[in-house]
Amino acid sequence: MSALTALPDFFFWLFHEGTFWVFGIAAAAAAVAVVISQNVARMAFWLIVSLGSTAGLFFTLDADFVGATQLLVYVGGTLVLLIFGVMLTASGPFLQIKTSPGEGVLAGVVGAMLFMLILRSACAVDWDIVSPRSPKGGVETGYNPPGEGNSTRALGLSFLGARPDKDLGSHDPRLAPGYLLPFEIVSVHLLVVLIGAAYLARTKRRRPGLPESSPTAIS
Amino acid sequence: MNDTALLTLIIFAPTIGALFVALCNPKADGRMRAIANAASLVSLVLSIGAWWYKFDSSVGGMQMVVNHTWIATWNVNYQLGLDGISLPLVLLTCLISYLALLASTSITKAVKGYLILFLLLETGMLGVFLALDFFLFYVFWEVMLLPMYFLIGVWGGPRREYAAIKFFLYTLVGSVLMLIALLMFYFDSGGSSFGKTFDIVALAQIGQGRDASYQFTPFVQMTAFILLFIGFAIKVPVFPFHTWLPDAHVEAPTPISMILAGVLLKMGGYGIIRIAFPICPIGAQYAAHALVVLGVVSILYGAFAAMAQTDFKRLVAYSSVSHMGYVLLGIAVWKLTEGTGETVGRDYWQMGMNGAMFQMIAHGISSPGMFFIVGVIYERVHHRDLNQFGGLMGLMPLYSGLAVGIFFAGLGLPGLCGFIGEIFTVLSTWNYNPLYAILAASGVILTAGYILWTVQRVYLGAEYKGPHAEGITPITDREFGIAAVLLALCIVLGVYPELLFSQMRASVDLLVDNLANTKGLIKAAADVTGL
Amino acid sequence: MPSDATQLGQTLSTLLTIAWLLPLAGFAIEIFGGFWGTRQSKAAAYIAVACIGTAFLCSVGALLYWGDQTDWAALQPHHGSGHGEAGQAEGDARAAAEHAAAHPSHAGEEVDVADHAQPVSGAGIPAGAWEHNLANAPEHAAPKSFSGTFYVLAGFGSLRVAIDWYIDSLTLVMFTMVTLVASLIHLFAIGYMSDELTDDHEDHQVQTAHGHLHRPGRFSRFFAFLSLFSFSMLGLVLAGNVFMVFVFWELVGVCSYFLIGFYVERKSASNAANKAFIMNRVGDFGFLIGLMILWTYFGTFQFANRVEDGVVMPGLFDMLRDGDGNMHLSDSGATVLLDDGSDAAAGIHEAPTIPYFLLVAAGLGIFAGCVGKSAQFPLQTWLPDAMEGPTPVSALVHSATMVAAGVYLTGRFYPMFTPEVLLTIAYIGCITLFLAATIAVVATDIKRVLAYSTISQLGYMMLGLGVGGWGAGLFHLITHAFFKSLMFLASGSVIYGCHHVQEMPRMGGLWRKMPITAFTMLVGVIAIAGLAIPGISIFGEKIAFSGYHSKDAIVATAMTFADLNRTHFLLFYAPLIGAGITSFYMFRLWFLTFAGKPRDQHVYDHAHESPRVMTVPLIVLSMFAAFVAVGGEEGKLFLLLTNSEPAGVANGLVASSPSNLALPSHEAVHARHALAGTFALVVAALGALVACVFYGLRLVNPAEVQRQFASLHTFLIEKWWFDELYDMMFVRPVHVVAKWCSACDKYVFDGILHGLAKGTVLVAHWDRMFDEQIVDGLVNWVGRVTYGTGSLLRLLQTGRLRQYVMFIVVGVVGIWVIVQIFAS
Amino acid sequence: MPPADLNAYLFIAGVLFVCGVVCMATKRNAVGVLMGVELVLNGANLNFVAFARFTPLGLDGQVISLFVIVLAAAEAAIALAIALNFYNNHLTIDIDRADELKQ
Repeated sequence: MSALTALPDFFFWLFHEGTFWVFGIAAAAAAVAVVISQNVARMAFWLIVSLGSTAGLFFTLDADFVGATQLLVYVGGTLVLLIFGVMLTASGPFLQIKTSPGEGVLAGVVGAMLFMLILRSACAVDWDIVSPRSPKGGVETGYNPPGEGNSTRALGLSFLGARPDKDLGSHDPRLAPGYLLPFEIVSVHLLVVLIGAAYLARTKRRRPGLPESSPTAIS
Repeated sequence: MNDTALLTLIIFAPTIGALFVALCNPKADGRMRAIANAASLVSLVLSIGAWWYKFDSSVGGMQMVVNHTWIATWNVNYQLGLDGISLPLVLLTCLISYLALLASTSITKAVKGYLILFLLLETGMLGVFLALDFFLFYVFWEVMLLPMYFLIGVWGGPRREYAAIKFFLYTLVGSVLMLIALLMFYFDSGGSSFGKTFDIVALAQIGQGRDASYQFTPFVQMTAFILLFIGFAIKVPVFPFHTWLPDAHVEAPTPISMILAGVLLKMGGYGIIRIAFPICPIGAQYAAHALVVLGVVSILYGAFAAMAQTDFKRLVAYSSVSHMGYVLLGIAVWKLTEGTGETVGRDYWQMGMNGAMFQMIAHGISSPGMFFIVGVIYERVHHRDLNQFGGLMGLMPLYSGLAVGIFFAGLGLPGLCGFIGEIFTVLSTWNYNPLYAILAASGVILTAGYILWTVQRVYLGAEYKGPHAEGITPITDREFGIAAVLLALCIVLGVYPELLFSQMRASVDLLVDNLANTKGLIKAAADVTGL
Repeated sequence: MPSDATQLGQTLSTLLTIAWLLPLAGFAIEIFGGFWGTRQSKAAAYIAVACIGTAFLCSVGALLYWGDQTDWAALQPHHGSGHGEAGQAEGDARAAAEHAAAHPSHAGEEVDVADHAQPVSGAGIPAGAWEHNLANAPEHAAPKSFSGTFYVLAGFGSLRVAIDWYIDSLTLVMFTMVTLVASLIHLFAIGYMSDELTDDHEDHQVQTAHGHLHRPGRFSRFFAFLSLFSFSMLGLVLAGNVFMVFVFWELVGVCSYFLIGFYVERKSASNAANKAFIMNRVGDFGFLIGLMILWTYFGTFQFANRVEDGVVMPGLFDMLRDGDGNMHLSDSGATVLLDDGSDAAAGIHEAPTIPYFLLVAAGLGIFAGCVGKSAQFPLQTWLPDAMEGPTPVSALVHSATMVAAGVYLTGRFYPMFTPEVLLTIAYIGCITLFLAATIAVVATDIKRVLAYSTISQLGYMMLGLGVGGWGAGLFHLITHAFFKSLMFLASGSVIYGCHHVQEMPRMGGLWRKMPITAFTMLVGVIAIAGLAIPGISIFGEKIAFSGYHSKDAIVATAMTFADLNRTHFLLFYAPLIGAGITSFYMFRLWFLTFAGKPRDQHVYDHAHESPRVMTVPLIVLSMFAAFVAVGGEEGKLFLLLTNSEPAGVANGLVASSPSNLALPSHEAVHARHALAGTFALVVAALGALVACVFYGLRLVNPAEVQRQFASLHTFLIEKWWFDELYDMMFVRPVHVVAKWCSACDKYVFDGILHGLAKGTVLVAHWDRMFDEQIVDGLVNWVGRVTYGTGSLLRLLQTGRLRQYVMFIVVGVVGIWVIVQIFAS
Repeated sequence: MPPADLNAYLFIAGVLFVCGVVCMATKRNAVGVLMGVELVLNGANLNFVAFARFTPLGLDGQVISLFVIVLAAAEAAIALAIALNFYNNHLTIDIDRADELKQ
């Protein structure tokens, strides 16, 4: 293969690898910053950076829908919620509650050990043997057609219970499972959680006429 | 009356009596005693009847054999029978039981329980002597054990629990050994023409090689013999298994001592003659020397130990050890030539065996007499310390006369029964081994020593030295009757022993012949020293 | 004729059986006399006397009948006189000629006596010519002995033990003697025991808390025991086998026990009774060993032959010895061949044999019994103590009859004794007679002197038998029975007259108070001393009392024996010296008691002659003591006795292997007789003279002599220390061993047992501990650990969220590390 | 520079995860802890998506990550509500003070 014909591949590689490293380092560094920061507000900021970078990583992994959801729900929803929480509770001294340096060191050591453990576990596996899939381009045939950002429809179908990505081209008479029911459960769950959150978060007002506790009720 | 009913009734009449006693009001003392006496008397009368009308003394083998299936699966039969060996013992058992029951008037504590246990005990003893099935024998053997335990343990003296437990454990050890041997025989007899059997007669045939298809191997015979012998030796009791006896006797109430000395000890000797020797002749042949030695040691040891006692009852108990040594001695003087295994001097062995049987009966009469004599005085003065008696001859002349008579029977005075048994066994021993004969004969001096010394301390002398002198009253008619019957028997058997010998001679001779003709006697009782 | 013999035997046995059983019947009645009659009743005595008197009549009847039927052949020395009959006068040429004629016929074989009638089958040797071959004997001659069976005790195969009878002239003489002496003593006892005829007898010798002992009299009991004794003694004499001898041997022993211990309240009496019985048992132990040997090798106990189903079963004597009294040794000499009656030559079976040394052992064993019964050395110590019994008992049992039974048995069993045994017997007798005589010299109790004299005289008899004088020994037995019972009764009379004072130093001069007693006693003393008047003894009867004749015979035999066996010279000198001592102490006794001045006035004043019921027996006995042996060895008594002499005794024995001992023949003895008689007489006279010097004339003060030989005196007074020796050697060791045995039981066997029990309990405790500590402990531990862990873990439950996170992480890391460690 | 293969993503995810854990362990502020949780969830999400991309897990990984995102949102809402209530009751946001369950 000549250098010219290999050139687009090179750029593709450069783009792909480049974005990965940019987002990856950003996510990691921001996460470290979250840990290091003492101020809750700054922590929230660095968290946004980290989560956003992760969303970028999702994109590099051809999971554009997930990446989008990450941006929308996490960065757009959850973090806003957190910042609200920070704002509601950050009354002066609570903005910065210092932990003792010993705890920090201990946590660091333990964290390092855990990291070593994770790294060791991940590297111990030869993923090429465990998963006979080429590093790029997904599966060979039928299962997950190559192409970027094409998972939306498949996901949508899977939430409706159909799994063309699995069933098409398969000679297995049994159909692969869909995610209709989990999807519904998650939806309802979300609803309940939100209602619950609203209920919990509201200010308690005690009714004046009622006694603190009824002796008879206790016994 | 057919044999089944007769023998069964002899055995179980006391049990029936016990049932009736059980139905009585516990306060109806007299009635319960009457029932018990009657039941015991029934056995006595029936056994005498069986002897008088049915028993043929010229027949050596089993008579009046009763055989009914009991546990078919294991080939256990309700098998009873009499021969010249068991008949005298059955008669003795009935008689001594009856007399002991008569002597039980002194028992006032929990009479009902006492009588019931007593009658059950009698059933057990009679069953042992009548059973021809080893399993049945074993069952009766155990049946006898438990009432005895309670009779000693509840109605005994101050150390009754100790004595009862000692007795029980000793006997139980013996039973266990016997049980092992029993099972050995049972499973080993599978190859015989009888199949697996508990039949004592059949087992004897197998042991003696008279069964066509199978004979117990020497190993089996020797092992089983040792087990059986220890089991029975405990009962006899043979030195060194004798230490339960003094304690049991001392603590047991008088009637129970009578039973113990008169009948229970005989079961050991009977077992050796009826089971150990006939079924394991080869084992017996190997062990004969040891048995003779044990017999001699028992004689001397018992006599020496008796001499050192200060407790009247304990002395009599040790005298039993000494006297029963003659039984073992007489049984075991089986001399064989080295090499050929031929029995030497079969007549002498016959004499020894007959003498041993006679000695059992003689001791069964004199020894209960002695215990009764002790009991009579114990009831009056409540102690048994030999050094605190004296002068009874003047205070209770009739009693003392009877006592001296019975003690002299124990001493082996000619004209009284003890003499015949002792002298015949001793006479037959020289043929086996002169040394042991001399040692055994030297027992006569020791026996004379301790009996005379006792008589002197208790009956002679100027005055009574102990406590409760006010309690000394002449003996009652009942006591006189019991002692007189025993003394009369002592005299009759002493003067005319043929009366007894004629009944058992055929059976004993048959046994001796069978043993002497046993197949496979290879080793002589060779280590007879000297001559 | 056989039928005559049968009838004779049956008649004799019937008479003697009646004589034998009557006292038993008397006993059966009398024993309950105390319950049936009153204490004052003499009925028991009359019954007893009637019984024994009738027995005496029966015995005399039997003797006379026997003599009549045999034409008194036994008493005619000239009729068929064997050289064994020492009845000839000195220098009787005819006898010598007959001896020469008779001698060649000795070599007869043993004769089957089966054709003698059943049940009477004697040894079958005709009277008067008994040493001759039976085949040559006149057919109608009565057999020498008769035997039969009363009943069988037991039989085992070919073995048989029975109650037999055996009658020969010895039996008859013994029967007559025993019943006569017993009758007289029974009579005497009526008087002597009369103080028992009360409800309240006071025994002065027994002190109780309330003064002297008071008890009911025991008159009838005494006579009951006397009767029982008579029965036993007669049974012993009548016995037809050695087993039966043993039976009655023991029975007389127990009667002796009861009679010695008659005063049961006296400690000394019961001790003496025990001692007598136990010492006798020691002898009987030997007897038993002898029995065992005989039983094992001979297979029979019978003296005489027995015919069963036409087959002769030889008795002991015929098995061992042939008709001439010879044993047949095997070639090596180590075993003796026995004749069991079957034809061994036919090869059916081998004749039985017995090792020679066992025959010796058997003889020694049987003799051991005799030693015990006859109070010979070393078992002599019981007899003096036996004097604790009433004096009639001492007279009857402990001098005249029972103690003589040992001698009787030795005589009866004579054929079974080998020369070695006889030598032993002789030496035992020799030692005994000397030992007892020395003690008698210093004894002061009148009865004890007599007791020691009895022992000494028994020693003489044994010696006589042992040196081969069968007739001499038994002769002395009979004469001694009379004069010794006489002396005992006389001493009893003295004791009775002096109110139970027995110590001679308190007596003296009593002859004035009790002349009959003194006179009769003097007869006895002269008899036992063996005094005679030598001058008038040349032709016919000597002027001598019975003791002279019998002792003379013994000394003569001993002298001849010592001549034949030079090494055993002591067997002659000892009896010779003993005769002097005997004479000395007997006269000492008489002088101390009856002569001189009264030494205790109180005793003397109250002394009185005994009633007639006691003096009459004394007079009768003194007659017998004086004249029973008239004629000496030509006299009727001796001839009667020697009629039963075992074959071969008369010939003596030439020294040969294995024993190398010679026994004197009657002829040799006869040759020495005059010399020996002179010696004995001189010595006895010397003894009497010395006694007279010391005690009669009081020329020498015996107390000074006593002081001079103080240590010797003490030694004799203490009876040679035998009691102490035995106490130390036997009694105490036995008690020590007894204690050991008892302790062994208590500590060793029970110790082991208790150890086992404790071990079991210990194991049980361990088990319990295991259960409680280990099993329960484990459960509890788990619980506790769980709880403890919980408590510990509760400390982790800090409630701090951040720490929980740390724990999770550390936990994950920890698990991973562990997994890695174990996975690798 | 090594190629961006699965291990690279796992490495990043590991960093996020560990940072989240350390964050939870060190922050006394309840909201800070909540942020640590979010980081942890995020690291896990990244793993899922990476596996979806590089292994036969396929679309399932993405679906799970979607669920995680949604649940994380719900969780955050609840957690904030709790934090606020805690704050209301204790007038502090220091979770070290929230130890009533200890006994």
